[in-house]
Amino acid sequence: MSPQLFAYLLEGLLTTLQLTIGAAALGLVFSFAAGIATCSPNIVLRGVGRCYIELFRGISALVLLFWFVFALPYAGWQLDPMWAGVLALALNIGAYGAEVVRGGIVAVPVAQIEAAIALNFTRSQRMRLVVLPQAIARMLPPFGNLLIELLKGTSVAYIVLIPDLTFAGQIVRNATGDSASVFTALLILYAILAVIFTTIVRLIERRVAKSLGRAPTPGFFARVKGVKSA
Amino acid sequence: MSQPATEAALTSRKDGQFIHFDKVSKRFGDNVVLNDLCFAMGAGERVTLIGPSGSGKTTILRMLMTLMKPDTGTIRVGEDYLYHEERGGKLVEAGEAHIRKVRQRITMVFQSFNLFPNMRVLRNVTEAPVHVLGLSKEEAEERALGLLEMVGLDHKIDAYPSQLSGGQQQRVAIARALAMQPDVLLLDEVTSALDPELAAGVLDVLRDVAKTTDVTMLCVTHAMKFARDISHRVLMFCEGRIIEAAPPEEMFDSPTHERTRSFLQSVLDET
Amino acid sequence: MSQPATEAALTSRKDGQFIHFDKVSKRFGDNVVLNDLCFAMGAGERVTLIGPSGSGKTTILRMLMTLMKPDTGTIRVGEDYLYHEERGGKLVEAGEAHIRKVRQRITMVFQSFNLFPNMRVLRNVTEAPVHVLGLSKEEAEERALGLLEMVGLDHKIDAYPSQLSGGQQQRVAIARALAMQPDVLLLDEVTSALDPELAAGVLDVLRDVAKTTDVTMLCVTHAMKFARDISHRVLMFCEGRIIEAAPPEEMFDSPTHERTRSFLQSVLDET
Amino acid sequence: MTWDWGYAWETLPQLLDGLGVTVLATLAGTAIALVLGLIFTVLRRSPSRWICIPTEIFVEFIRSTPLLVQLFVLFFVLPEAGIQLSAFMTGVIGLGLHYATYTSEVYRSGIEGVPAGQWEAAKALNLPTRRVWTSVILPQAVPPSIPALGNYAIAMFKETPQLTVITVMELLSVARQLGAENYRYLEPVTIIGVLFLLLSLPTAWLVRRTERRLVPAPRPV
Amino acid sequence: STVDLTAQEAGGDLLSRIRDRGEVNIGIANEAPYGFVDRSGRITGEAPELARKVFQRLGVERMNPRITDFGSLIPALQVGVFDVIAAGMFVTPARCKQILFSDPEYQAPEALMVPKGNPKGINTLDDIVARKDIRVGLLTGSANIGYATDLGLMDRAVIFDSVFSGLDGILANRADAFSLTAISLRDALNKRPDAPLELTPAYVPVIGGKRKLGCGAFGFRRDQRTFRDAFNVELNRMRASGELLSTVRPFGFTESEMTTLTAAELCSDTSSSS
Ligand SMILES: Nc1ncnc2c1ncn2[C@@H]1O[C@H](COP(=O)(O)OP(=O)(O)OP(=O)(O)O)[C@@H](O)[C@H]1O
Ligand SMILES: Nc1ncnc2c1ncn2[C@@H]1O[C@H](COP(=O)(O)OP(=O)(O)OP(=O)(O)O)[C@@H](O)[C@H]1O
Ligand SMILES: [Mg+2]
Ligand SMILES: [Mg+2]
Repeated sequence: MSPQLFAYLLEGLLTTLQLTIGAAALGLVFSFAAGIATCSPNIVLRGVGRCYIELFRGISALVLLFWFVFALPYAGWQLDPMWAGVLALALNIGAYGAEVVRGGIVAVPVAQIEAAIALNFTRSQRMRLVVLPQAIARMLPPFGNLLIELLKGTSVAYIVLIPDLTFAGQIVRNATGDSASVFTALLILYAILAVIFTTIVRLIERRVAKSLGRAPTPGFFARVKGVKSA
Repeated sequence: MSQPATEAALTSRKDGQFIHFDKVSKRFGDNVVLNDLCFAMGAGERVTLIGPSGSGKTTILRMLMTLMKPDTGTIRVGEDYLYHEERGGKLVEAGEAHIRKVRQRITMVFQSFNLFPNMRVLRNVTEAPVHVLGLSKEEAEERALGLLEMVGLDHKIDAYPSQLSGGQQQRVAIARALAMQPDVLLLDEVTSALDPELAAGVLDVLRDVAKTTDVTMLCVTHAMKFARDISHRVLMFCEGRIIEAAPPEEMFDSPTHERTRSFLQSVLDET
Repeated sequence: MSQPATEAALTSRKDGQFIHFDKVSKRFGDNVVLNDLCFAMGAGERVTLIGPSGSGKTTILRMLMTLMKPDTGTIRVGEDYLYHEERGGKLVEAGEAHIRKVRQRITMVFQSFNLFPNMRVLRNVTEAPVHVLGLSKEEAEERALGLLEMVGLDHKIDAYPSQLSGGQQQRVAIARALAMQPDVLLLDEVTSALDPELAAGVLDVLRDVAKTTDVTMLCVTHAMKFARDISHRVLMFCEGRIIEAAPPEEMFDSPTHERTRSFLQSVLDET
Repeated sequence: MTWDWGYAWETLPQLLDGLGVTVLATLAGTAIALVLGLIFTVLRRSPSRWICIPTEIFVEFIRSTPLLVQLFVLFFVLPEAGIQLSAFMTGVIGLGLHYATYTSEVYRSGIEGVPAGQWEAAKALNLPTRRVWTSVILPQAVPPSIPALGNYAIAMFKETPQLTVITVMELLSVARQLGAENYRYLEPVTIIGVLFLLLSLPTAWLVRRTERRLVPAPRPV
Repeated sequence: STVDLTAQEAGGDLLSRIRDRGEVNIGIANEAPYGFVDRSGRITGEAPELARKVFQRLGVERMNPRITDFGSLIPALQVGVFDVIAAGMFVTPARCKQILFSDPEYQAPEALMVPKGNPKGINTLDDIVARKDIRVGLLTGSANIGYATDLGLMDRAVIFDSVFSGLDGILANRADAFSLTAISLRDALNKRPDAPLELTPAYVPVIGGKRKLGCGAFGFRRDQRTFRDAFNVELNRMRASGELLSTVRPFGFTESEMTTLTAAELCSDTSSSS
């Protein structure tokens, strides 16, 4: 493969990374905002949170992207395609993330909240100081899964002129006609990216587990090595 | 005989009425747990609730701690109603701010400790004083260290709760509650999750608290010797009503009520 | 004095050695829980283990139940080693099939009952007899009904565990264990999750079992009166060793060891 | 680009055809993912290294690589190995396999959520391994997993457009085909957005209802 | 990569602003040999190369190509992501309602790609109509889909998402023949010379009595008539001088692909295609 073709793949890889990281960061904000809103006693906040979740889980990122880039300009809104890509992916993954946040919050034992009430914390202090720090430990593994899904989901961005890794792969495939090698390379590249992301999430999991004074759950290698006998 | 205990015994024998339950009722579905309950405690009084399982002891403590609302009736703490505000001479339901203000005088220690697992011991004790009482970090830590020393855990300030035994956790929980300098301390079977030797340590700490402070204590316990040592008054509950109320010596040595006798029998028997 | 109890007292006073621990050691990381433990029980003997928290009582029961493997040493039940097989005159590690066979003679009742929440009471009791002993459904149900009647719960056969009180759940758990007609019944603080009145009911059931069957019983309990009523022998544990062993009257009325005295004191004190 | 009702109306029947394919693929894929995921989970807990390590690696690999590429391999490479499945079957199997790696995680956490005491009680009764799984562990582990499983069904529903690379004309490929012919994308893409919503909303509602039934009482926060 | 909406609002003024900028944005669809990335990684193809020359004549030196999905070309042009579509896009009446076309740069007869030796002996779409057991491969978005619809072939059609998927599909026996323009097929086969496949001779399909001949052209926004007309002038000069053919010849185009049809004729659907 020529250096230029390789450069396409590399650029696609970077674009995919940019999209994934950008959408993950923004999606995290949406997740927490909507997830916490759905646990609020305020019916309006709850409603807004629920609507966001249901709407954006239901509409696929691809349709959102199309609207953002090809329909919004008619309403006088200019979105840079990259920014549109990040926003659409973030809105979509954020809706899934919000369910994770809600699940994490609900899983914190009621007893912890009661203890916080007994110490007269305000509602927001309860959330900030007691519930969230414990809930985050539970949110991390599903967040890790979402991150991998996001990584793979970025490949829809090609329809709005964002040349991501999959699209770069298609370019190389068209240029060389060599489908098998291109798809093998894509498999390997995505797997490497996924392993990197998973490792980072696992490291964070360990830190959080330590900050709760728990033994961290064994990682993949530990699980493979130390097969427990019943 | 199954008449309620006499009015006199139901009311505080110390100075006035600091906590006052007036016709408090609570039901869960069809299950009427408390029915028009009235009772009062004086400031600094220490009262023990005893009674069979499901008689509503925990419910009373949880209502005082505002973890659970009564269906009807009022609860007064000091001059304020806990769930009501007086507005234009009428009692109306209180807002969050009012409840928080009244609740500040009360705190509770739970059967299962409920320490915050995400904070080390010291922060468990300082967190509320800093964020609720507005103490500086230094003041709060000084106060916490004093209390942790009192409960014999000043060497564990950097441990996480999961690294402590149950008895140690419960002692931290007591220190955490005391750090709020509450007027009222609620204790719900604080030793029943512990084995006897560890329980002994916790009960010793609470004896100290009773002796050295004048905090108002309302506790549910099956540790009869402890109840005898620290309480001014023991209330026997049965089916959501107080069927007997007396100082501990009277209650344990010459219970008047048949149900009380059989209850005390079974508790004392099995050890 | 901190010498181990005498050989004689450590061994069964009934017919021969039915359960035999030989130099059993167990450690968790750096924490040596049991160190070269030896002790034996006769068939039909009822032994109570007492001792402070963390002394290794539960560990012994769990090893007998094969929930946890000893690091070194052997355990014999009847003629068979629990974790070893004799092959060609040599002791080798036993396979799953052998362990299952020996384990069949033993069963355990847990502190937290561990009923199967997805099965009704009757099926909780019949499941193992049908699938392990190979009884027909009718035989198993007949047996279960007899046992549930004995524990006073024949009217609850269609309830789910979550619909029962703790005391009722524990009684079902006892019936479930007895339905396997085990030779050995292990009981680990079976009443300490219950409040005193409910505990009383469970202990009464166990007294009945002790009186009417000749099952070998090994129990850990803090209910001293119960221990006195049913045990042939009481073993006092401390730091993974048996420091005193005697019949209950001797042990409770005139303990020879200082540590035993202080332990019994604290247990009896706090009620 | 302005909205053209006539065109929208004209494309609807074809889009509904595509919707049928999408729904069918999702249902069949879900069925496969549910069963296969459970099998993966049990294999991953096997005491034998020779079973659990390869399963673990296989699951991790499938989970970390894009469905698109997997579909491609299944569609173009399997026939060379002499296995000729229809495009639709290939798609369903690809979807099912891919999502089985997710459902396997869900089952795993469900199983880990069964208290250790249940395993111990089963052992104390000497129940045989198969029986422990079928009558004690799985009945307790599966119901709490249902909400999460439902979410994956919804997610799978939105992944079906990827089947287009293996010539399955599902909803989105129909829309894109219509768009390419007439060069109007706004209407078909918007219609499928609405169709997706119409399908995913009731599914999500159903999932939440199940969750509410399974998770006890509301709580203060 | 911001979207230039003002370009759209400013009507016929676009060409002069492109001249000021000295740079034109063109959209290509990554389809060989019309517009694609070659083995060395360079963006090339008959349309971009032709566009380069035309724009040089118009005084625009630099060209900024943007590769995108074929389906996104028109929407992206309409919102101003680029100024011209240079993808050899077929002129069809439906597309003419959306955008303006230049006069076509080529015409494209059809062919079929079949396994080597053509075991089923098929040469045109009409053969496939006659043989009910043949599965025909089509490229998504191509004019062929319209032909197949008219011929009632859709229930035996296998729709591929790219030319190479079609090629791989024939190899994997997913379809018996792959119908597309001879140019595209020839190009794909050149890149996979070892594949056991061959092409049938090129032909012009006749459907409902009409010759269907696809013609590729450049696309402009509907309000850019001045721009389009200026482009047409230079393009037709190159056609007349033979420079057009010499520019596209390296991409496999021959005299038989040269055409004198105009956009106006094609848009009114007198001579060709769906
Ligand atoms: N959240 C609840 N929902 C429904 N019923 C409840 C709830 N909390 C308590 N109850 C019921 O109220 C009754 C009184 O409960 P409570 O916990 O006050 O008893 P208790 O005296 O503390 O008993 P114990 O000694 O077992 O702790 C019981 O019958 C119990 O089942
Ligand atoms: N799974 C384990 N991992 C690590 N340490 C353990 C484990 N199980 C038990 N231990 C340790 O082994 C020691 C003995 O525990 P064991 O449960 O046998 O004590 P016990 O006598 O039953 O105490 P208690 O009266 O509190 O139940 C304790 O120090 C305990 O911390
Ligand atoms: Mg209670
Ligand atoms: Mg124990």
